[in-house]
Amino acid sequence: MFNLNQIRLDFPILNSTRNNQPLVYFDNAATTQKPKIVIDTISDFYSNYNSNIQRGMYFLADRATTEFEKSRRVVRKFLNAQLKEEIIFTSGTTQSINMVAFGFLNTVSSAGDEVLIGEMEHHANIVPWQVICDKLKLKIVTIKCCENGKIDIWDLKNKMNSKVKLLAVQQTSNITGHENNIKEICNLAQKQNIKVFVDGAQSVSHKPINLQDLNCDFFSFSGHKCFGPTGVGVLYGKKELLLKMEPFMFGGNMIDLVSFSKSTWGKLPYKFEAGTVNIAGVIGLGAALKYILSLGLNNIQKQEDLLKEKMWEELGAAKNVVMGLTKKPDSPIFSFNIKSTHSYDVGSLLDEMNICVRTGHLCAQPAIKSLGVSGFVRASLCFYNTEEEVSVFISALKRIMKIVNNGN
Amino acid sequence: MFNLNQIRLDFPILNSTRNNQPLVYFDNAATTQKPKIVIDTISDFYSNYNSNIQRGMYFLADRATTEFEKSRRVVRKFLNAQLKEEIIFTSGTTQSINMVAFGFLNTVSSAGDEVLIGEMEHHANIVPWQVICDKLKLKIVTIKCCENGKIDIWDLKNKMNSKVKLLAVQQTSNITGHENNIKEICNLAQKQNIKVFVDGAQSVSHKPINLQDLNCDFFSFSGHKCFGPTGVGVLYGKKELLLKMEPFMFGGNMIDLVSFSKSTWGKLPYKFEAGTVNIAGVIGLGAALKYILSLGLNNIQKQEDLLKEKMWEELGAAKNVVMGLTKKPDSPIFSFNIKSTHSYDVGSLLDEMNICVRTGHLCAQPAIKSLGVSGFVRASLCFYNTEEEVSVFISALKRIMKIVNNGN
Amino acid sequence: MLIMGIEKNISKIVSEFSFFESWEEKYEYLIELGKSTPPLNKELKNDLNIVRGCQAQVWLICEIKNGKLFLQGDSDAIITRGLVGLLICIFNNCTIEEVARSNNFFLEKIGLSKHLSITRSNGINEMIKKIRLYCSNYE
Amino acid sequence: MLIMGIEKNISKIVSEFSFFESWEEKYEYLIELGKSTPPLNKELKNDLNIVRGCQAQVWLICEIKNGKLFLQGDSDAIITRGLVGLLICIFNNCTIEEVARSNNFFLEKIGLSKHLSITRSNGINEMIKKIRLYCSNYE
Ligand SMILES: Cc1ncc(COP(=O)(O)O)c(C=O)c1O
Ligand SMILES: Cc1ncc(COP(=O)(O)O)c(C=O)c1O
Repeated sequence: MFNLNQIRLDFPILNSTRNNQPLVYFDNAATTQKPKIVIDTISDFYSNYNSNIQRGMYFLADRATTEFEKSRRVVRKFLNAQLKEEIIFTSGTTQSINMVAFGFLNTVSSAGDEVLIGEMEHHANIVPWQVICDKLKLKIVTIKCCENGKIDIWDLKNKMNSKVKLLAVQQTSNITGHENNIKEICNLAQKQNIKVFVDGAQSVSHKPINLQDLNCDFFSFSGHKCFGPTGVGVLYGKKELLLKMEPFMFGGNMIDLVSFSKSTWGKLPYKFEAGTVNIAGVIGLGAALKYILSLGLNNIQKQEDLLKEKMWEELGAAKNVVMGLTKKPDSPIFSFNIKSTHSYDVGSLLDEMNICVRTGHLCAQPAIKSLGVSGFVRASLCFYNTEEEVSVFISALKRIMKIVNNGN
Repeated sequence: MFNLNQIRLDFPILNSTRNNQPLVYFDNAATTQKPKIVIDTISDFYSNYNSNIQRGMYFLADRATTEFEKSRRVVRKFLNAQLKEEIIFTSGTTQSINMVAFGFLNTVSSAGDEVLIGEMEHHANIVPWQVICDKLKLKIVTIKCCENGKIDIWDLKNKMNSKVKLLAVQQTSNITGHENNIKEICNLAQKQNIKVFVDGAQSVSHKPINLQDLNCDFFSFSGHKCFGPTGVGVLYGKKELLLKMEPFMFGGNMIDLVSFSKSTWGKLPYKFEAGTVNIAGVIGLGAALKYILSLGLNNIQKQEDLLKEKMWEELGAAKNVVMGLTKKPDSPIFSFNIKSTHSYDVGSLLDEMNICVRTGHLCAQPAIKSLGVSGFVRASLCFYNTEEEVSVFISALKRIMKIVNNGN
Repeated sequence: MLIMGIEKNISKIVSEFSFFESWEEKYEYLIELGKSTPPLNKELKNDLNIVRGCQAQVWLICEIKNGKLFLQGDSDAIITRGLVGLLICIFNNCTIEEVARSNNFFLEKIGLSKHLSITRSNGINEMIKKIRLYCSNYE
Repeated sequence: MLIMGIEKNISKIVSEFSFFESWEEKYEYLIELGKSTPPLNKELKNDLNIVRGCQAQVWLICEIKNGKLFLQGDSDAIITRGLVGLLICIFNNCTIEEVARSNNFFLEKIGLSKHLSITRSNGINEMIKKIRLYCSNYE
């Protein structure tokens, strides 16, 4: 059973108020709040078994290493990846993408080749590819998105050819909440021997992921966007590709032998985990994913569907609200504007009512441009939000319209 | 006043026991333990003002951003750097070094040039330079260390010439605890227009750092080695060099404008902080440094000197102990072996007595080799260790010698 | 000590703000101020006049006449436009010395610092910095 | 069910360990075992026979004669050498089927798993893996 009131008690911050107004946190696409179990897991690590991992001979190091590697198993299970060593801990989605861009792309491409990128991607899934394509003299080709915000499969098919070596695409958009059909896309790409990198930053908190079913080549997400700590993320890659991929960082732990004449890299996944990684973060991420699994992603989806329906209906019915897209999103992420009002103004005034949303270009300037606006107000919900909060939010928007137009 | 008993209460883990034996934590060079204030600061962030930073318009984002940027000020002050924007948050020393190797070296060198590296460096301060030098066709020249474990200034002088563009050197050795005279080294290097990168991973927890006085070009350290969280570190660079340096990672936050035809980078320091960084880690690091400052680094040094003298004397007096170096270290780090006993055996048996040390190659294979052994037992102490623990440690070593030789 | 123009301007604004009992009233006043601030000509909304570090676009033009500052500005967000109007009320017609030596305390006094100091998203600090820098270059 | 050689060997070791009351005694026994294990010839201590993932160097040689496993091994650390000796006691002269189907429970039974399961530093898991892999390739 999904007891929302009970669940909200798991998140200390959700019960806070400011100026006697309860917090309405609708910025979950930027970062989610953390359940107590995650916070306590981190404190427990630092208080009871903090130590560096993998090289220590002593009890604390053994316990820390064991918990760290348990997290790897949890992530494998959470994503249904095939092998534990296909799970690499990174500092976040951004690092994961940079690792593939700078360590893998050159192993499958040569000057003149092409990389496909969706036109609605987050900056993190654009800029690294731009920089490396510039260096390797590859061409970036953008894939159009349909009016529902998803990759236009026809455009994708048209642009796939033997020069294309990689496609970088998000599973769920941080602007529109729409979900690409990754399985279909991978299927098409594989037929032409195109590798697919999937940016899962916005999907992991909303729906079950089954990598063996999706069959993508790379997948990444950030801990902080799925109820886990900041400074930790995951890169998944198919083993045979990770074996080819060059490390992104060099240093301790990732090496096998070091001498001034030559150094050799260690085994998977350690080859990609140079230096002391975010041990507390990794262990905390394990706790976060276990928490999600304990709630059940199906239950989460059910609750989010309720919120989504209500938001969609009431936002759509509100006068002067202009939605970013005219189709209902797959995940409860809503980008919109209030007519002739800057998103900055809306955000500032919502803040006065203790309502948190994101405003502006949402780290996706090309996407915003392609939608013909200069910015958005984005309300991104998740399972711990309530229908009552949606009502509060809609009333707040109406109040803002009054304030802004009062002087007219 | 430095009340050791009181201070030990600040560190929850120091009061733990296993099999009725108190914990003796002598692996501080690998990672230090955390005071309660650091653990609580992290919990407080997640429980009360967790949010993403720098782009949010709302109260929580403002508070998180403010605390995050306060940490930058604390770091600036802690290092006595000149400018706030010279302080870049990274995931740790390893990343900091990789950033300079891959983003800066190419701006001051061309094929045929040379990079100088001390022969006793940690892998993190060797391998990144190796990889980039290989790419840029630069030559790595190693600087000998004296029998006191420090850079041999004569050898350094001999090897400095107009082809040399950069010198990478540690302040304090993680093996011998010896400290290089960074000020003198920088002075020599600057005369020949050689940039100096200083690996401060082992020095920041032991002594005051004054970057404006040392006058090095780059400096880095890890949070987890100075009582702060894992997954966070610092890169300092002189502003004019950071302006030239290329970003290491690309994505959100670090950009100014993004379009598919061209993207431009943001201002310092944000240009080097791509994506969502370890917000909790940075705020926790601020708390750790403030804690150190509140104890006073001079007081810390005094207490560590006591421990150092006792260890040096008693280890030296113990039969069958072979020290890594014959000179007393600057910081309380001791690498040694027990005659005809493998470091692995010593570490295993110490663990049975709840004593934590590191054994093996200590992430510095070339250094170990240069000292003519295959590995070491390393006991690295810090201010919260006690003279009693030193006695316990020495007795434990004697017990081990008995166990190992009993069968003879 | 002489009461300078800038202090007079500030105390006038402070007293106006002191009448407001709710945040709505403050914002309504700011928005009013924004609406009554004369817009900039399109060609003046250029990269030279833009103030960086604001989520909304802000343009600000400083001029010195007879040792005194004259400000014009605009923004595409109405609250920011109100802030521009506020700065005009405070700084316009003040001597460059006064401006260069002014501080940001007035934001606190009118109870706006809390609402408006949002790091990096809101450009009011950047605007004031630009104004002060401009004046100190003339000092 | 037939009691197999491997189980007999394990219960013999388990009963020996059950006499020890302190960790010192266990280690003294292991060290004893290490010292009595015949050393490998220098030329056999090569990269082919090395077991990866141990902090101490470990070499292990598996041979099959008449469907039965024969083990030799060595290490530069005496405790690890004792572990090699232990594995020889347990696996030597056992059929490849037995070995391939064996598990690691015996470590727990002799109270060593706690002391010896240190991740990645200690190669006992790697050693057993190597032995089992070798045998299953022959099955
Ligand atoms: C779709 C998408 N990709 C990538 C990212 C970057 O994630 P991070 O900042 O955690 O590296 C984000 C988050 O902002 C995102 O929404
Ligand atoms: C001298 C020295 N440099 C660099 C490092 C690497 O630090 P980190 O693993 O935190 O990146 C260490 C720590 O092991 C060290 O001792």
